[in-house]
Amino acid sequence: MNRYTVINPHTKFTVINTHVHNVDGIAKVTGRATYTFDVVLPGMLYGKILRSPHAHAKIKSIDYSKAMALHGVKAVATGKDTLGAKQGIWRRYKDLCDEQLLTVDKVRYIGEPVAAVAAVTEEIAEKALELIEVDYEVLEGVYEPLDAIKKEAPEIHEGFERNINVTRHIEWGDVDEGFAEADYIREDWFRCGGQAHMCMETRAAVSSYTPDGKLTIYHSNQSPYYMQGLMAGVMGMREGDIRVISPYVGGGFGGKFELDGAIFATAVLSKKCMRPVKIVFTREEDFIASKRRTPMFYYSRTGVKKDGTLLCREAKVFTNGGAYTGMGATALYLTGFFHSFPYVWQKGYRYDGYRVYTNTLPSTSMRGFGAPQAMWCSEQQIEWIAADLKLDPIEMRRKNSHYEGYEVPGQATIASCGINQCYDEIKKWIASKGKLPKGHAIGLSACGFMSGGIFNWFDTPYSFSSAVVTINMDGTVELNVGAQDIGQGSNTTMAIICAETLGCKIEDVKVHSGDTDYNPADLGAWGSRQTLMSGNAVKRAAEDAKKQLLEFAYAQSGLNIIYDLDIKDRWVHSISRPERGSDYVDLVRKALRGKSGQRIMGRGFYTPYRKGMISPAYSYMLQGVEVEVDEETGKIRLCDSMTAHDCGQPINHLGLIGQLEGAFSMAAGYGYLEYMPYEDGKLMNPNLVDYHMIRAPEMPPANIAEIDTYEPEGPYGAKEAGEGLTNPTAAAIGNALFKLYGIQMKECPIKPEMVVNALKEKKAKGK
Amino acid sequence: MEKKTLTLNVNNQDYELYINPKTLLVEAIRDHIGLTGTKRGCDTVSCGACTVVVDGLAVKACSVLAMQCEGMKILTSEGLEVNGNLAPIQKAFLDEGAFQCGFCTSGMLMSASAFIKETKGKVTEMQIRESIEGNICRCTGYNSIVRAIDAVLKGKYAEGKK
Amino acid sequence: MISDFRYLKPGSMKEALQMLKEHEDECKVICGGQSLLVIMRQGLVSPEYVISIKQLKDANYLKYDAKEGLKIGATCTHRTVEHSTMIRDKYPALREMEEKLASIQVRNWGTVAGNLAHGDPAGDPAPVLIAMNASVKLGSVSGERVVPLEEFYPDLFETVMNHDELIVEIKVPPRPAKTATKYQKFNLLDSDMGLIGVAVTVTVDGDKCKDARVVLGSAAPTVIRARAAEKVLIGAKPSDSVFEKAGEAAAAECSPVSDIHASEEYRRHLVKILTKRMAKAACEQAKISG
Amino acid sequence: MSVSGPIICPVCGKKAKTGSAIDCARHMFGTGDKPHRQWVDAQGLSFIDLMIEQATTPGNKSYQILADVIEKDAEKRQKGK
Repeated sequence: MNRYTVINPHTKFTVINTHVHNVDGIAKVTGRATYTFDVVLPGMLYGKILRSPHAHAKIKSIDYSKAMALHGVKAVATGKDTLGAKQGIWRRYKDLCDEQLLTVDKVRYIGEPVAAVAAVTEEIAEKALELIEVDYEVLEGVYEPLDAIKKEAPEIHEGFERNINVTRHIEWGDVDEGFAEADYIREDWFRCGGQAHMCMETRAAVSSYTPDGKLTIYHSNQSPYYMQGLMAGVMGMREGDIRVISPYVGGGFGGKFELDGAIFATAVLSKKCMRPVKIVFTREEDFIASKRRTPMFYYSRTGVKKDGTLLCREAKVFTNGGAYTGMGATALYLTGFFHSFPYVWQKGYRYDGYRVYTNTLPSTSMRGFGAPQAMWCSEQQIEWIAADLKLDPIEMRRKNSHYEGYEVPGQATIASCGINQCYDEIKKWIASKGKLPKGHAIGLSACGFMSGGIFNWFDTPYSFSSAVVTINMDGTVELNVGAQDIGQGSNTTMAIICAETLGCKIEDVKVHSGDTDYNPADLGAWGSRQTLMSGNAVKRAAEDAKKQLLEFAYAQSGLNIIYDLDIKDRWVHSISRPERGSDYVDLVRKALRGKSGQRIMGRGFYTPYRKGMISPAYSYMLQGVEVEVDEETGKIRLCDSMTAHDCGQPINHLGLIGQLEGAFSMAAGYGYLEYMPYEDGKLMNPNLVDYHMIRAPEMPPANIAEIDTYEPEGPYGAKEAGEGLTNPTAAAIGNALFKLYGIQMKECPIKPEMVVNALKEKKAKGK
Repeated sequence: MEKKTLTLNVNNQDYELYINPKTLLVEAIRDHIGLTGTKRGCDTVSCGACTVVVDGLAVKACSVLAMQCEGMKILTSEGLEVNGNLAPIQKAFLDEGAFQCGFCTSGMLMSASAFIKETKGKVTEMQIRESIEGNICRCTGYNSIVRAIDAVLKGKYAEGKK
Repeated sequence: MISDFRYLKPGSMKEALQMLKEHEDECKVICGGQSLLVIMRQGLVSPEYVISIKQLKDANYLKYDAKEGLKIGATCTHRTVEHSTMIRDKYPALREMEEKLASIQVRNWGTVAGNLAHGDPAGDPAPVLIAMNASVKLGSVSGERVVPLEEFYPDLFETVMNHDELIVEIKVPPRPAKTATKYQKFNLLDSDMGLIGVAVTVTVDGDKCKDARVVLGSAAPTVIRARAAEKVLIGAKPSDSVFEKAGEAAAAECSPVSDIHASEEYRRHLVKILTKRMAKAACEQAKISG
Repeated sequence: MSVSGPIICPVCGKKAKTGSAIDCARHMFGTGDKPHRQWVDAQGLSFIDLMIEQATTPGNKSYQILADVIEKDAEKRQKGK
């Protein structure tokens, strides 16, 4: 079913990388886990949102008197009832804070919130929506970036000429000189589609505003701290007066760390009627009015030597930003940066990215954060170049790949890199498969990814990650973290790091997360940052607590100063004489007494310094996907896959495997199944009948060879895993088709019809 | 609107309900009885998050009228464990890490346990995959779930063992 | 949001038909409701009365005898058909179709009759049953009538049923000697409805194709027979070129639509390929069948 | 004649990389904020059009056009001193 092998594993650990159950497991397999979706508060009302039927329109007037008059309706809110604050997660840059979650005078996409109702039942709220009269002045809409930049295109946001929202420029070396020296230059245009996050739990929030001016919010999100900060802005409140509780979260994938209509509307409504209000998006609302992976148009031009040495690349990208910025500005930068990955460009690299507003669903971050699009284009082009030059695609990649100690000029330093071994592992796997059946081929794709972002567009005054470790008299541990578990297993990972560091058992550790009142600020779960950043904070907090414990151990041990003590698996012992020692719980009691009853408390913080512009560390991977194609119908089937993956030191064994398999399924969907077609700004498949996602029968084995490297910046040498693997798969599928028939797929996802047409085209050319 | 009284047997417990006849089984279980383990992920009978077992058959509780289940035995994820002891499939889910966000897990468990119950003799991996075909999981990529079901079918959690 | 309705629970089919007569236009019959509840939720239908026949055990049967063939009762679920050994032996194509119909949960609760009554041209049972020359017995207080399934669908999501009628039974004649049916749908996901579905029944006589029925799903507003393709096959000596021609004929005579999933042109292409493949598969099966 | 010494950005005074005019042009596109756009437009060019040209056609034409303008402007200002 699946093979998981670890290359050069480290064995010095007692908890790390052992078979530890997910700490939330019991709750999740017994139906006990309660999500925002399940929250019910006394006196709670149910909210519904009225959404724009127009892609682009001015709101002349809204009359909700009839709705208010409906029995059971307690409050109605429109943009006029709000501060009308334009918000965005790029708090540092006012230009990019462009979204009012309840629009005041203009709608820019179909599904944008126009008004919200709170009533005693969901059904009444829904009836009330029909009674709200909105007078629109419909404006001309524009839906594709290449149309939106035309002179005659309608202006979506005032003052944004040609609807250009953000531009990004990345450059190092001398690209032009590179092209002058190149033996071979290849240029291609690509197109990458959008993709829905499709969290199983749709956007949901329960807000309770109380007369003391405090606001408590249950919300399904990836970063309670961000929500607290952003809500303070749009509600005109102090962060400290807002408590955000994120209970179990039903998935995020990059779509839940911005404010959404649910959290804002419930807060506004609750403040109006002083009662808790709950809004849960329907699946259709989640499709048309959340956000999505950014669709992109890619131009990539690459210059090489005939021996396959990569000299230079120039990329120009237009992204369909949709109606608002969201995290799109970051995706725009990262796609440009990762389009250079994982290769060394001898002469230089240049990227110009343009994010264009359109009257469609806002685009934002989604697992991979711009990199899947970048790799879809880059890794296919690399494959084609290797074929054009008759070179072995693996060896050509290998000779150009990043290496330990390489510095991406002005961008990043690579402190650990296991990609070289990845090539070996995939070669072994290909060899082990022998001759493939007719209609089968293996496609390859390499890439790398970041371990958390260094950029602080959110402008937080706090350190990026914080943790508090408190030891009770019986040796149990309260671990308070701002890190958010959205299913990826961060609670478990943090518990493991804490137990390993402190020397207690995993079951001694209770993880407290997802509540801004009780946990320290942390930027939360995005950009694969938590294992490295929150992990470092937890490690330091545990070390701090452990140091305080050991002070007492030393004091009572009377050991010669040259001997050192440690705690492992609840055993306090001399490192040179492990058999000599005492019980950890006993030590905790004594230490407590010694501190006149104060509990031992350790604090840890982490913010990356001197680590370049992007990220403190980078993971690397090479993936092979065996694809079967029905030549007559163009239907694609994934038969098998192998990923050689370098995530530094694995921490959470089960979690890691789950993340890699899960990323594969999502990435494969992006490659050949998941598309979001728009007609005049209307999403044509906002439901799970017409939006296709991989299901169990379509999922191939996702074999993994984990290359253990040591990342000096990561806790115990750990770095990113699980998000980066969303990057290679689409290109690998494309490359399999290329290998099979020599057809070059330039648009993803690859529909069977596109395969059939490409084959027809090829035959036509052949004649 | 005329309400109806209905006796619903969930996890071997009779519940007297007084409901609007349009109430869906999932609504009866979650909103009226208060067992929130069963989730809802769509309105199109697609995602399977609401899967429960009715008279031994896995069904999607979002596309069944509660009224139609009078006199039937309904099993939800809360009913899998027997006084504190997890069912084999629950243990297997823990061992294989066959869940991440956990939102699809209750439905997934019900499809799996119905399949395990009705399965006699050997099954192929594809049969296991088809047994959870009606359940979407966005997190795991399914393979860990398939491994968990396989482990139970292979008797890894049978009485006496483990 | 489903709008309010009165829930009626007849104790027998007879009582059900009386209720149906009484409320004719403002009522809907529900059994599995796997399609009905979805369209009710979308507000496409909002009946005042809903008559549930789920509990009618006497209508939940699956019978076969050599003379009359197969009888599927009104409340018989997909899963019952799928699991029946009799079906496996006598009508293997039915079982193969059922195994690929949506998901286990849907097959556990949904019924074959309900699927036919829904009238979705993308439904799986209709093409196969039409290829098997099946008919439906429609019941009402004023009696019963039998309609060949291929005449059951006048238009998209429409049937020839009167408002006081419902499908009480599906009748499939015994499989003639040297006859086989094959069905395949093309979809992106295993559990999906087909972008195109093709069912072909072939009767062989020596090395000739004696009779053939080619039925296309979601290739037109309703499930249709591809008569031109049938002409190509009937009387011909089965060969790849014959199958190819049959495919081309079917592709020419169907009228599929373009949508977000596939263009009209691609759907025609699929009709061609699937017809070719199913005709071939059916011929081979027929040759070796009793 | 040409400019002596590195060229600094006429808008924000930043010295881009090598201090060549072309690097300054890239810096302007890269920054792309209002002041930089306005300066380019004030030179009788259209920042947006150059940018679109740059992004939709291979090569480096727009950078070069802007670089020449920057060069001339720098010369003017040096003469001015």
